[in-house]
Amino acid sequence: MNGIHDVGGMDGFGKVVTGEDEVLFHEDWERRAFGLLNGALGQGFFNLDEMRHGIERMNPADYLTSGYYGHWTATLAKLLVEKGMIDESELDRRTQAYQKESNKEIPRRENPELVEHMKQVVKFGASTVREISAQPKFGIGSRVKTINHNPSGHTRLPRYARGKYGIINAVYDAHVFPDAHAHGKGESPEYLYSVRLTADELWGVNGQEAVYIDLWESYLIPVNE
Amino acid sequence: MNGIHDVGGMDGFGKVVTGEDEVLFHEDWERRAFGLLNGALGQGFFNLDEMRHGIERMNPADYLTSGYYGHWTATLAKLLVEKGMIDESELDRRTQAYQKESNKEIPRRENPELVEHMKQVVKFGASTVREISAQPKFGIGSRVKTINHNPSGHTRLPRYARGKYGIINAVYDAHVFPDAHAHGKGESPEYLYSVRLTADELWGVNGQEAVYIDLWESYLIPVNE
Amino acid sequence: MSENHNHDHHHHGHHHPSPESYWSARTKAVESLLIEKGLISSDAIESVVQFYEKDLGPMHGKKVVAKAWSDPDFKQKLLADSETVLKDLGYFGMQGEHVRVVENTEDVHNVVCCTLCSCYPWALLGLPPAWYKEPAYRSRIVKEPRSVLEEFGLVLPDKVEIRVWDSSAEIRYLVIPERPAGTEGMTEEELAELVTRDSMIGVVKVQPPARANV
Amino acid sequence: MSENHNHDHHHHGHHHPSPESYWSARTKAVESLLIEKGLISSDAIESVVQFYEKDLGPMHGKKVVAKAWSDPDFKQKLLADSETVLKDLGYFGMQGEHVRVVENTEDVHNVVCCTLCSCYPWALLGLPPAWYKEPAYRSRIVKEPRSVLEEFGLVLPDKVEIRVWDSSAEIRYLVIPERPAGTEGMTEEELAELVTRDSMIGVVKVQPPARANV
Repeated sequence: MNGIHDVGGMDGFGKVVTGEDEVLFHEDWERRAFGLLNGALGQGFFNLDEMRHGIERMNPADYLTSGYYGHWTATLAKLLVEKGMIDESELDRRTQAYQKESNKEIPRRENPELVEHMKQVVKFGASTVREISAQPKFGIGSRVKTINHNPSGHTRLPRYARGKYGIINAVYDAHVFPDAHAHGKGESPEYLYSVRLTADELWGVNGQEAVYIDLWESYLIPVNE
Repeated sequence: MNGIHDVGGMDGFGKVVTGEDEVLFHEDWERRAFGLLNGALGQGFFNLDEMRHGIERMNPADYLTSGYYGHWTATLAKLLVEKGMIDESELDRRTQAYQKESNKEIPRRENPELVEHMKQVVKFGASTVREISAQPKFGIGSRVKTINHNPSGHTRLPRYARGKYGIINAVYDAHVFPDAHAHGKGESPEYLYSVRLTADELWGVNGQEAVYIDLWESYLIPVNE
Repeated sequence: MSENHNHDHHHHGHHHPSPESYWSARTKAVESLLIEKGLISSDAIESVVQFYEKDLGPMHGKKVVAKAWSDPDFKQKLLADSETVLKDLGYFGMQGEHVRVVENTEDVHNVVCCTLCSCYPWALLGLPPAWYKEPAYRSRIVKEPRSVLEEFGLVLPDKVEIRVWDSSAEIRYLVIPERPAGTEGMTEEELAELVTRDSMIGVVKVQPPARANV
Repeated sequence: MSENHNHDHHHHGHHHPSPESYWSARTKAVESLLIEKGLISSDAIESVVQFYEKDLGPMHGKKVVAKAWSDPDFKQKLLADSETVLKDLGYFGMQGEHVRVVENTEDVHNVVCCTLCSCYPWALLGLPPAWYKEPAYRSRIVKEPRSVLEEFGLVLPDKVEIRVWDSSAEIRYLVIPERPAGTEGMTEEELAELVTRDSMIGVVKVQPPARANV
């Protein structure tokens, strides 16, 4: 979807602000949001592509004002409701209760097995590489054009990189295809490529700059020279 | 600029909500903002292109949360400060004072001559058509490609319509060129065209839909068939 | 970045700021400073507002549509040179300096928007409705016009071409909707009463008259 | 649309929500419900957090860079097949399953971003800094990388090609910065101390060692 998350090439967000305090979490709830989301992902309540798409579907004003971990809580809540794991009205009531009573305690529960499981998740991650029988359609140096698609669902082809001519920089393995995987349509693995798009092609400016972006095979059209 | 204002083709803003109360102004300050901005435009404190660019330069989160007349007040304040007509710190202090004391009175001043002037402004408007000696470069039916430019300043070529092939639907008069006029670079009038861009070209979908958009000559490149 | 202070934003479905919001206070602050500096007058502000709230009266657009429905010659001239014809009728003014009229038919449906801001033919239709100015309409109407029109209750056959007019310059667009069945013999005044604002933006059709006599 | 209630947004320069914000309460609400339903445990949440806050330790990326600077054979293998080489060293894990290493030279400068979200090589660099996740960096680095790098204090000659790696898939990128002058004869451990996180994202160069002996 052409959501607010797809900010590549936008103007108006001001200068990059650095030199702030570099703590990982500014508030304790951010710390909990980080742990919760990883716990949900690590137990397979939903996958990473669904998680990203949940963020993309936030109201744009909320997206811009809730901060990074606000996004995490938003998608976590949305997906748990959509999967039927928690009830939306119960969640809303509970949210209001915590807003009214900020010292209200969160119940505790221990589960050493889950701790162990999460340690493995963090240690080994989850590869998205899959073996497929097909051969890659493009080789290094191939000229390609990116498709101009505008799906209402999840995609990892950002708006700024659509309908552009580029060159294959690297042929990677076949990876799980997010456009399918975010929508319960299976993994549909496809070859992934690093594609070089010049600043001239992207922005109409001359300059010694290029973007290298990772694109799945079905985002690419062969170009006959 | 590729600002938050350039929403054409974005997803995520939800359904169009109609059937609300249809009053022109929901709050009295919106009424005042409307009168103030028109009074400033009508007296030539700044022009309409500067006004639009002032809105575009709002912080994106502010843009999405301040409402239509919030945009008007934002650009009015920004431009008056930039033109040196009011002092920013004085304005900030005054804003805080009205936030603290909502019943604080606004001073009154009458000026029947200005009332009369504004009546003329509203009645006759301000044409942007200018006579130029050049002939239009394109005729009805000409095939054109829109340029892919990404200026940091004001432009009326939205992102969704860049780098696209289209057909000239109508040749209008020469109009003041916003990309110059918003930046104190004079009126630089150019021929204006209605350009037909099909849904297939814009969004990669088949369908009996097309956008007709008004574009200045320098946004267009001739296409030899 | 002067707006970027710690002020509260209450955002609801429509982002109508609440009474003593930052933007209300900011507007008052600008007004008070301009008044003090002699750069604006209270009565000038009020007269502009009053014009659009009270004096503009019924939409001129309705009369234009009714006349076009009643008089084929007029319609032809109106479509060929909208601006001159409307000026001759006295229908012009701020945000109506340059107007193009387009006609809905069985085969072609026109709908008007402004994706970059909210340009609208004030001189013919008054100030725009809230939805016209919101991102939802502006973002979607150019990309998925058929779905948006369906949300307005207008389901068009697939073969009907939809033309979306994005008012990106100073031309303002007015749609002549299709004349509904059952209006034969009606006067221009009666016809004008049927024409709605939304039908002249192009998001709905004009409904046939209620058949009180049936 | 469940977030779209009347809650206050306080937005500051960096949109860090204030203590008892809607999002804080919402997070607590989710946690409490998941705990009650037995779907998560408090200690599991804490152990994940602790890993990134405390256990991950000094950045593995530094050691990789120092080794690449010290050992040309290693560097060659690392650039040719980053993933295998890093796995052999034990540097992998969540958000580090697939890694490609790219090298800065006199002629080519690499810089990493993720425009669509904030993908980042956690396993090599830990969690990303705040600026990496904010729209300002994500929006601008692909369009005006030279200006963005100048804001980080890095002014590159026009002839230097800038390559911006937009992490749009599950490959994570690590930059080997240029080895600074004056580091001849330093050990891998000493070199690793010079390497900064930002230099491995590619927004700055590694500075030469302070010349304490001069």
